[in-house]
Amino acid sequence: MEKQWLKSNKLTLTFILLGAIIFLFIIVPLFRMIFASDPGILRETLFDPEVTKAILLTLWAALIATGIGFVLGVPLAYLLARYEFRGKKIVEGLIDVPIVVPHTAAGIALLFVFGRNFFMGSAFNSVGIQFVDSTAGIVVAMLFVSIPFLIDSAKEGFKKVDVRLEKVARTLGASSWQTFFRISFPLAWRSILSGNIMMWARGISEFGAVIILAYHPMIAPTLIYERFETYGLTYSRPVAVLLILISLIIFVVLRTLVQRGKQR
Amino acid sequence: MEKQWLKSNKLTLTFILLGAIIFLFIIVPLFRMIFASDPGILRETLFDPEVTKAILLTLWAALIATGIGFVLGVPLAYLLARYEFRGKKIVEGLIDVPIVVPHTAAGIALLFVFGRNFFMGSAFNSVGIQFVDSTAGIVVAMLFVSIPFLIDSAKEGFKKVDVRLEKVARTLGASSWQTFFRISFPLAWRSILSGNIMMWARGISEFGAVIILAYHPMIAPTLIYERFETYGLTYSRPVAVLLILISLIIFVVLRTLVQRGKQR
Amino acid sequence: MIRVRNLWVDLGEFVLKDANIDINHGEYFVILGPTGAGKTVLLESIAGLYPLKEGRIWLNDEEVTKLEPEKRGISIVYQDQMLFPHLSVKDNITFGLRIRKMKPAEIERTLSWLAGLLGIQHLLSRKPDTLSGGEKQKVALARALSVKPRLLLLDEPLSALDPNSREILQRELRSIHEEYRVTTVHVTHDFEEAIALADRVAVIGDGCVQQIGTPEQIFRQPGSEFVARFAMVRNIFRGEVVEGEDGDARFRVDGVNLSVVTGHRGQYHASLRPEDIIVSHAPFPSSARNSFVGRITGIADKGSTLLLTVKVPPDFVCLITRNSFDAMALSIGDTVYLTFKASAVNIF
Amino acid sequence: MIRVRNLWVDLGEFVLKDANIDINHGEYFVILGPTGAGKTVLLESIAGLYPLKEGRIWLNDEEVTKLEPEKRGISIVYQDQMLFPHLSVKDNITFGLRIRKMKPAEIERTLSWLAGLLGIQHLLSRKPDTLSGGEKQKVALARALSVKPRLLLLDEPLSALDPNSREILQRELRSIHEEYRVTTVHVTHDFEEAIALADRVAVIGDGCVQQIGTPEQIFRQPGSEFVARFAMVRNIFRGEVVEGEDGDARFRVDGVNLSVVTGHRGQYHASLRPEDIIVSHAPFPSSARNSFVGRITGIADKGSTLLLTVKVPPDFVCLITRNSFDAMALSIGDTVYLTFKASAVNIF
Repeated sequence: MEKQWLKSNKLTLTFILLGAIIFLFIIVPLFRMIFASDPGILRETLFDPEVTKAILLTLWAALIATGIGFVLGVPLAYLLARYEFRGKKIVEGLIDVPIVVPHTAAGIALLFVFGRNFFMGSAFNSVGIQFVDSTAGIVVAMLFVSIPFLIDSAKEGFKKVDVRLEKVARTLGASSWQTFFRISFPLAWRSILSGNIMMWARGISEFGAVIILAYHPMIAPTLIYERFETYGLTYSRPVAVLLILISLIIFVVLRTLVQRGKQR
Repeated sequence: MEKQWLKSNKLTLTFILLGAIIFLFIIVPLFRMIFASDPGILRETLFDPEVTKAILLTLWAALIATGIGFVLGVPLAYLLARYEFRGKKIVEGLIDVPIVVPHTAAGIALLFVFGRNFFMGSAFNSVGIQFVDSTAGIVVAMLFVSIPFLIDSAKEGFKKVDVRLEKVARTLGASSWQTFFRISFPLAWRSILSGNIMMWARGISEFGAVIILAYHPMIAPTLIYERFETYGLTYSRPVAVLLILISLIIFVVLRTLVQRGKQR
Repeated sequence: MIRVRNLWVDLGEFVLKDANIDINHGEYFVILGPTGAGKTVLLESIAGLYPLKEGRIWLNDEEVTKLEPEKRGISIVYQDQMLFPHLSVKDNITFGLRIRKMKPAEIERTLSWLAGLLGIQHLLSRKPDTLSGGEKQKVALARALSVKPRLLLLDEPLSALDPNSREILQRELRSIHEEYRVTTVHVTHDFEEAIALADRVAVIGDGCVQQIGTPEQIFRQPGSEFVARFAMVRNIFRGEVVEGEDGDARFRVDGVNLSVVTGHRGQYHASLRPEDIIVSHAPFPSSARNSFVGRITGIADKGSTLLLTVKVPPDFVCLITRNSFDAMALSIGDTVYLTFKASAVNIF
Repeated sequence: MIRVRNLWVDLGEFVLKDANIDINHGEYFVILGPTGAGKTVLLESIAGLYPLKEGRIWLNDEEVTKLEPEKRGISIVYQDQMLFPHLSVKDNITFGLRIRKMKPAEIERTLSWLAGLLGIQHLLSRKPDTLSGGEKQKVALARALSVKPRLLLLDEPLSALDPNSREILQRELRSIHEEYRVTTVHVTHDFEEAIALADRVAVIGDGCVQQIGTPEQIFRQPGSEFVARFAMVRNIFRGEVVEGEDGDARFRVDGVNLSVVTGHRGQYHASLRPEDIIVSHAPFPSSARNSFVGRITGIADKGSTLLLTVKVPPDFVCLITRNSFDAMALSIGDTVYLTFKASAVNIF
């Protein structure tokens, strides 16, 4: 309430106008495409086995990436929220790098490390996991581009948990593990969940890094690209609409639910 | 300093181990590829006119997108930081949607709206601007996928400026415009600048949305993809390394400078 | 002169209802209320920084209810100063003058006057985050005075300071006001601060104005239980005023009759300040009409003074100095005599 | 018994140096210091929640310097309570018991004992964010006591409360301590709070322990200017102790000789509490050895009491009650006599 102090003066009106332009620029393409779609064709597309397979693969691969990110990213987020050390800013900067590394270049870098003939690729290959043109490759690409969102969100969540709550728990007899699982984690849970949702959605969105590692099996963004290249806009549109709807549902709906819960 | 209270117990060690895995997963591919590069080939690649042209186009298009984002996004960020209104959470959610919309699907949506035969595309076409296979198309695609980063960062910046500083300025005789330009904007400047850097870097990284709208003129991520498809990993690598270096410099170096300045 | 009429301010969580306040030209007016009573919002409403739900405000006979804040000529100083962190002390103080595009020479003159007045000449080139709390508050005050406001609003200006700076700045506020007579509205939750500074005090609480009066009136004649509690009147009784045999009023509580001076009869409250009760080992002859014997049931040490709880049957809280306490060698269980004047009892 | 030896705590911005403190079993020990003097860090260091730079800590003859906090048996209560927001009041209080895997029946017994002791039975199923400040602090106290700590640390437990709740909880703290004698270390910046609660007080400031003693000693015989200022001794003089003609000591300041009781000679400070000075219109015969005449130059109204500044030549600040002030009809410029005992002057 405190925030609503400005009267609707010229500044506010100008800003509303400018802000509306960029807001419309974001939502009009998405909603116009969704609402211009023929529901019949959409339904048909949904039952196209190639489409179904691609979408399920996308959701599944992104979910695995999110799971791996959760197990490895949450501990890192906790450390970054609680400790100060030399070079922390640099570590934090590097963690955000995947957001801004050009996607195809990221794909090349991952291929270079995880490809059959290289380094870790050959190590994994010896235990039967290979990354080129496989689901594992898709997961790795998705994990790489989407992990910063989970780490950043979980870190903010842990930062909001007063360290003195943990201190009190310790004095009451809780070990550092008990303190983490009974106090820190439950209290940061909503931020961690938001981060997971964001990470999952971001994984689904990836294209550039994935096609370098694995054009096949085909994920939905690749399928859209292939249909666009082969048949043109009209045939790629229904798949795009479906995928946008799925992203919107995962992102806006789940996130809104999480935030609504936050306000009790 | 306050944060360093935990002793190095088992929890911390376990978390450091888990965190290190994901951290290495992020940085090893990037640095290994950079350090494995032959500097001679890199230099040669840098003077390849096709590469130079693509990189400059990428930087330039992302810069224009950032400029447009700055003019339109900062006012929106200010409004979101200062006002409460019904559905604000939904607006904020929608602004973040471009981060998670699958890139190729975003490209299809933008093509649908900005293509010659559609809606806004034809309007712009009548004044001589067209988006398909043009720099304008690249800018639009980059703007779409990168604007949320600027808005979110600027919003956080404005939120940190105590609204009472603006109130004091008003009582001292400053109009709402003077207050914005003399108080709010300068005080949020570092966050806005970080947002701009992030937006620029994210623009440079885009591939999926751009190739749908404009395969040509070719931006660097597209060039990497084309060389990969045509000649394989070895020939695409030097371009990828160059682009990663540029992203790293823009992102890590500029961001570190901004943050160092913040600590006076 | 400031007139505030029928002010309703909606704070989301609660509403400040129907506030009416008149402040005289040149007056030092203190608004006293507990934390969270909407005092800041009241000030911001007067300054045009907070949307009114209802009500009208006049400043020197001009209605300013709908005027933009920058056109009201009302300055505000916040508890946490709100100095512009990116500007030097000098630029903070001259902000309002530069906005007005005043001539540099004139700006310099005003600046050196203010710096001299508040003794902050040596701070002018510093950045706000290098100043102590007291220094910051002086700069904020200088900045507020720089534009020669018609009304100066002070929002808990002393609360965030340590006791030493607080005393110094309190004296400073008083002497600046005596010299320049800027109409001032000072908001605080500190009763002593109000007493020390105010020409008049308004007590607000529970979302409304409880009482307006001189510090003396608030102190001696609280008009409600809320005000009495706030003024640390520790003896508040609920009882009945009846006619005594001599025709004078008696206040009856717990079977004890206090002589009081009032025209009221019926159910009322009585308040009695702890320092108005004289404690002695034996009854002594005096003009004071009330004298009771009781037993000490509690002693609370306040440093220079102590509070005794004496059970008569109603519990009386009495303040005595440490010297008297030591001299009388009092301890719990002792029997003592309480003596106080009929006029010391306030009926409301 | 707690022994703290040579404690150095590094706070980044400053260092608490070489602190030595002994606290007796069952004692209520108050650490008094200005905000930001490192009081919280000192407590957290004792509880093992903050890394020591140097120093050793013993608890009942067991050295705990390197012990994990969960194994020390030390509870802490913070100013802002730090109740676990996701747990009910009941689950907050029983957290430590459930961690210990205590039997449900025993947990219930402890819970109902604590709820009864603090009068919070009606709050048990509520969530912390629905409680008032005073209620929260009681719950935090119950949670800290639930594990039967060997040492209870209270970090400004009353500072965030409104005056009413503060008085109530202060009484509660005192009575719980009297009943159960849990060794308690209570940190505060409030001098009155320290006096009211402490068995002994340690004053810390400028990064070191300034003085340790009973409240009476801190109050009457401050050992440094820092402590004297903190105890609101308003008369602090720097001067010379010389031999008088009668062989007794005199303290010479601004050409005035005060009779004092001390074996010291040379440059010293003298402190004199404002309430120890008797103000009168005329000199009067008494055993007090110091009597001076001066002019009133300042009057500060504190409500029940007033502070007079009297220029002798050195300025004396004297405390008088409002009753005396009214009776004597004093005003600025009046000539008054000041009388005080030689033993009231503290030399350090």
